[in-house]
Amino acid sequence: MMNEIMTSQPSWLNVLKFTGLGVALILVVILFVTYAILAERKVMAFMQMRPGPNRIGGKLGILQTLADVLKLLLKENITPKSADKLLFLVAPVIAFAPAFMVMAVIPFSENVTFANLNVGVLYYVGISGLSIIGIVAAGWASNNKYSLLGGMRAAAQMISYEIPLVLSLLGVILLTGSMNLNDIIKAQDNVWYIFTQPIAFVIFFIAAIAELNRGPFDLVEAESELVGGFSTEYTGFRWAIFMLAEYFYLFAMSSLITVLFLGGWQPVMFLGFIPGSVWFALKFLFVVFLFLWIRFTFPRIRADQLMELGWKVLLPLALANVFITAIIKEIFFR
Amino acid sequence: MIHSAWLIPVLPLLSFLIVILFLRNKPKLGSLVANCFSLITFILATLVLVGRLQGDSLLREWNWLEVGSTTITLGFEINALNSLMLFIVSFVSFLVNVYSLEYMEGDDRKSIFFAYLGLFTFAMLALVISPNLLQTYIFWELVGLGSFLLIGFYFYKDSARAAAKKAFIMTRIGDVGLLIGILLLFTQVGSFEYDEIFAAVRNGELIGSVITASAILIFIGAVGKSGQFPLHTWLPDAMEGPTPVSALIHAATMVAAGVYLVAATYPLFEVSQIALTTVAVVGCFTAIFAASIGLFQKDIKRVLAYSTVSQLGFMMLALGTSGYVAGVFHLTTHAFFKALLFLAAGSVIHAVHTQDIEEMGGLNKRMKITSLVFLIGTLAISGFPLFSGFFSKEEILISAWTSGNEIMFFIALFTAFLTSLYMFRVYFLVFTGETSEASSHAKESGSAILVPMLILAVFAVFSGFINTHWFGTYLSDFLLEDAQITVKETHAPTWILYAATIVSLAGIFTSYLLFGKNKTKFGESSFSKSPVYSIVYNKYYIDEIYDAIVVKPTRLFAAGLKFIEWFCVGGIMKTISGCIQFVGWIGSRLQSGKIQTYGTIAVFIFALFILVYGVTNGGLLK
Amino acid sequence: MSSSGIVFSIIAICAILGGLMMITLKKVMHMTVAMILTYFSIAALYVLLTAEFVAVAQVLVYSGGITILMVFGIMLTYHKAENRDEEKVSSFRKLITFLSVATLGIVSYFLVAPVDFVAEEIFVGDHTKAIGEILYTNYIIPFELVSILLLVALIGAVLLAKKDKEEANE
Amino acid sequence: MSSIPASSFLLLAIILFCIGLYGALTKRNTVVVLISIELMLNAANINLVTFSKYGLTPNLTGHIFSLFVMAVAAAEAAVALAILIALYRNKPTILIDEMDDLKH
Repeated sequence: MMNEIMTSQPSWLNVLKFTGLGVALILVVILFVTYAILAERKVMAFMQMRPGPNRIGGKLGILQTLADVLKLLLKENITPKSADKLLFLVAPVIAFAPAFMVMAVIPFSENVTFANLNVGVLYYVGISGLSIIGIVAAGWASNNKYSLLGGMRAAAQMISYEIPLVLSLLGVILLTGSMNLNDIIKAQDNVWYIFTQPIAFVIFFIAAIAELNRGPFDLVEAESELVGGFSTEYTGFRWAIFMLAEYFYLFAMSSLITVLFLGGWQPVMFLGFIPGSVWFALKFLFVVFLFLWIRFTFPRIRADQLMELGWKVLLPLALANVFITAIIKEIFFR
Repeated sequence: MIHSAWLIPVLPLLSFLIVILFLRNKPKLGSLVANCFSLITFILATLVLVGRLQGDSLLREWNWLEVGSTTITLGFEINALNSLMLFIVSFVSFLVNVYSLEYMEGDDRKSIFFAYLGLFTFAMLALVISPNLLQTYIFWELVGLGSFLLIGFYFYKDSARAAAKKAFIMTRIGDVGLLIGILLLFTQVGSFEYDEIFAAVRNGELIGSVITASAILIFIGAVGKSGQFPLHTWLPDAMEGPTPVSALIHAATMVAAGVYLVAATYPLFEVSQIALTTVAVVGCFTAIFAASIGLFQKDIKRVLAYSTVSQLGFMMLALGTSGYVAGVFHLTTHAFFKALLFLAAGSVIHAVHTQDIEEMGGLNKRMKITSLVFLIGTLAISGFPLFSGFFSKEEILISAWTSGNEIMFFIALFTAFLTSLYMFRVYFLVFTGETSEASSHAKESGSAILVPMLILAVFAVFSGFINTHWFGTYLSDFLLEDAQITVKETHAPTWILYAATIVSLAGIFTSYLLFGKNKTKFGESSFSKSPVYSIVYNKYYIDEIYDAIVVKPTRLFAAGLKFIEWFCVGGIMKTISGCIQFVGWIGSRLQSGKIQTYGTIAVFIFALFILVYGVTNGGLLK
Repeated sequence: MSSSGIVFSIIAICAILGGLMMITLKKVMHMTVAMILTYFSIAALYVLLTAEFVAVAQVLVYSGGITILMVFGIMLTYHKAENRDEEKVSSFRKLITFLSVATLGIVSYFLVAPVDFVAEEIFVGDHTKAIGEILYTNYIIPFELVSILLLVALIGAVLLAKKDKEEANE
Repeated sequence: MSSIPASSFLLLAIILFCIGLYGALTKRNTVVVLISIELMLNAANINLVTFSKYGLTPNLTGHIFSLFVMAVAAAEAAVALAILIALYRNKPTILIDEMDDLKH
């Protein structure tokens, strides 16, 4: 689709067409976010043997999130007096924009890929790294020590875990011989990479949790330590945008894991008659459930443990995985 | 013994080094050590004199420097004049050392004083035995240094400092003449050796004018050191030093050095009649001139100082009128009685704590021995018959007469009258009459002061008999043994002897009338208001004249030069350095250590370059 | 003008805007954030030049890595009085610098303006693969050297920024 | 895509380079100076990449070079900041014109 924009003549029709496509995608993702939040609360409730939200929209609380969003929209936007006003305003945008940008490279089905980039994987990693700046800027602009600490922790954590994340990806890329996500999916015709690259999957999954700042790695907004982390001073819709970015990333990361390790839209064995997008959705939902499951199962870890895990366990493991994969490829897939 | 004569100057040097290095803060030990060395020196000098009396002269030399074909030597020489001088110097020096034991008692820097005495003695002794002019000059300057240190011993007194500087500078003027003379001789003869120079003179290798010039130049050096007329002003001022120093300087060493130098280079003078006449005229004028000043001075030491100048004039007169023996003879006798007088005066000052003779009086009751020895000294210097001064002065008068210059003879005769007049003035004012207030608490000095004076008194009385027409001319024979001069046999008329005696007695008598009987005190008499008195009392305003014609113009000239240097040379320099400083200032401003400044400059200049390139031949607008 | 021309214009304006904001803004943090815009625009420019790998590397290194590093630097050396880029720099020097830089720019413009090379499709297919192949064949030694350089820089930076033992004990 | 002339890219590079140069010479905060220097490097990179597409012999070398430049820039930034922090500990200033202790 990207190439189409570049090569076509500029016209209002094209502008409308591509804008419409973008809006459609964002609507889908927002729908997901809405129900992901509900799902999170429901799953948490089930795991904790309680009903969860059940008042609005029937027993299932279907309209709960909508009500929450409405509440956030109506709330006053407070800007702290000593805050750096410009940055305070811009920070949520900086944090949010990359979260949507990364969606562009994800192939949701055989046909639906917004940008079929040769360096798709790297694009995802690079762009997602940008939102750290938004978080740090938010922490800085709030002029609040908890916010600042939260921002610094976020930056440190994300930089630390980006390295094992990318290194674990290398195994997959090595086996595929391409960084194009479509190529990677096609390479999983027979066997998913979760089977050929189990170590990479485990590392990637753990690093992904850390990148998403979800439990048990949610030190960035650890309420008991930092009140609310970088978003302490944010209220109303600005705060909502941070939440939105977080869930966007959950969406994107789940999609990426689906693509990288679970074969993306590839059907399971003989069930090829079911459309690829459905397969993608199923696998994707499973991954999301995994994230929720882990969040409610494990306790939060300490900051030093976090760093040690990242640098002393995941990084060497990922490196070893790259070596082993390279050797295996050299021997068996020559 | 005569072969180890070089030890004589070395011993005082050792004394100086030991005392100044190790015994600085031990006055007792230091002074004792210095005295021991002094005694040994004296004994050695006596032995050398005895050895010389029994044997021959000795000249020992070692090569020091070889410059091209010229060899400069170091060594020592013992001849009649040298050995006599060695004896006199070491003898007086020893007595002064002993005397100072008591005189300097209680001074914080007693050790240093003795060390300086050692240095001074060393320089003088070494000067005396030098066989060549260069060595002489070296020690000549060392003598100057020694005198500078001793005169300025009480350096905390402004006047002492000034006197020390004055002595140093005035003698330096003479020394320049001496140096030029030595160099002149060296260029002509090619050697510093006395013997070679004299040989050259004898053989007629030198033209007359060179001899005259070098002789007069050497004489200028002697004028400076011996305080002859134009350069005499430092000598009375040098009285600022401790009294024993005055005795040493004025009797035996420093001032004698000038006379000694002329005597040592006498063959040179002898050839040139002009030089001889110069010496005689200067000496004669100095004698009468200083005597007239001495007549009116109030300070006992100053009177003695002017008498020294006057007596030195006598010696020069003698030398200038071919009275070689007479000059050296008077130098010898003078050394004894003048040392005696100074020591006695020191004893008096020690007792009454003033130097003004008009405040003293009647001391002969309180200080019998001092009074006696002072009288002996006064008689000796006045030429009282049978005292040492009588014989030596008579010799001088004879030589003045025989040289055929009657004016000088009569001036000398009158000076002899003046000498006895003012010397007895001192004696009468200080020792006779009623006891003045200042003298009332005076006490006789201790034995360390008295013994040297008594010894000197003996010499003052009897030293004249070594050269008399009655008993024998021992000194004359001894000196002429190896003095390379021609002796003119002359017959002096006998009336000179009577004239001298009469003049001396007349002086004493006049003095008695004026001062012994009437106690005339110039400072209180109506005479003090007359211009004559004030002119003479103020030493003919010589110092003031010097100040006016030398010091002030020099200062003015220097101020002019300073002005030129400051505004012209300095201005140019300031301008140049200012320009450079300005450039440097800009440079240092650019070197601020700030990288951005450097970057800005670099970019700015690069932009200039690229702009010029682009606009000119880069074809920017093509 | 083609659509790519419009895209280029937008990107160029964004890049220059980011740079100008970097120069004119007062707070260091704002400048840093403004630079992200420029870095990102440049990455987009690389995409326009069909250099996707370089573009992604640009985002990864500059927007992600170096900017975060700078933000850390600002935070660690945070000093209230120095948060602002004070006006102590003399306006004379600013003027001189501006004139010099402008001269350089203008002259360079005249040098660059006549350049009219034609774009060629230099490589059909996967750029990334080709870059990798060239890196590991022609440029293997520089590549290894760069890896050593990065290692040295890493260790050096850690050593430099680390507190001395005595210092830490105090 | 070929409709964009090469000079446009080069001009953009010039403008960015000039902005970076101006910033490097007039900004007092060391961090900003570093950022400006990075901007200058970026401008150079634009040229490299441009000439690997346009030019007499276009090839991938430009890409490779720009990648090396990035690596070096990253190393430079890391070391520079480490130096800055070490300096800041000794002398609490990050103004570049106060870091002139080597002046004399």
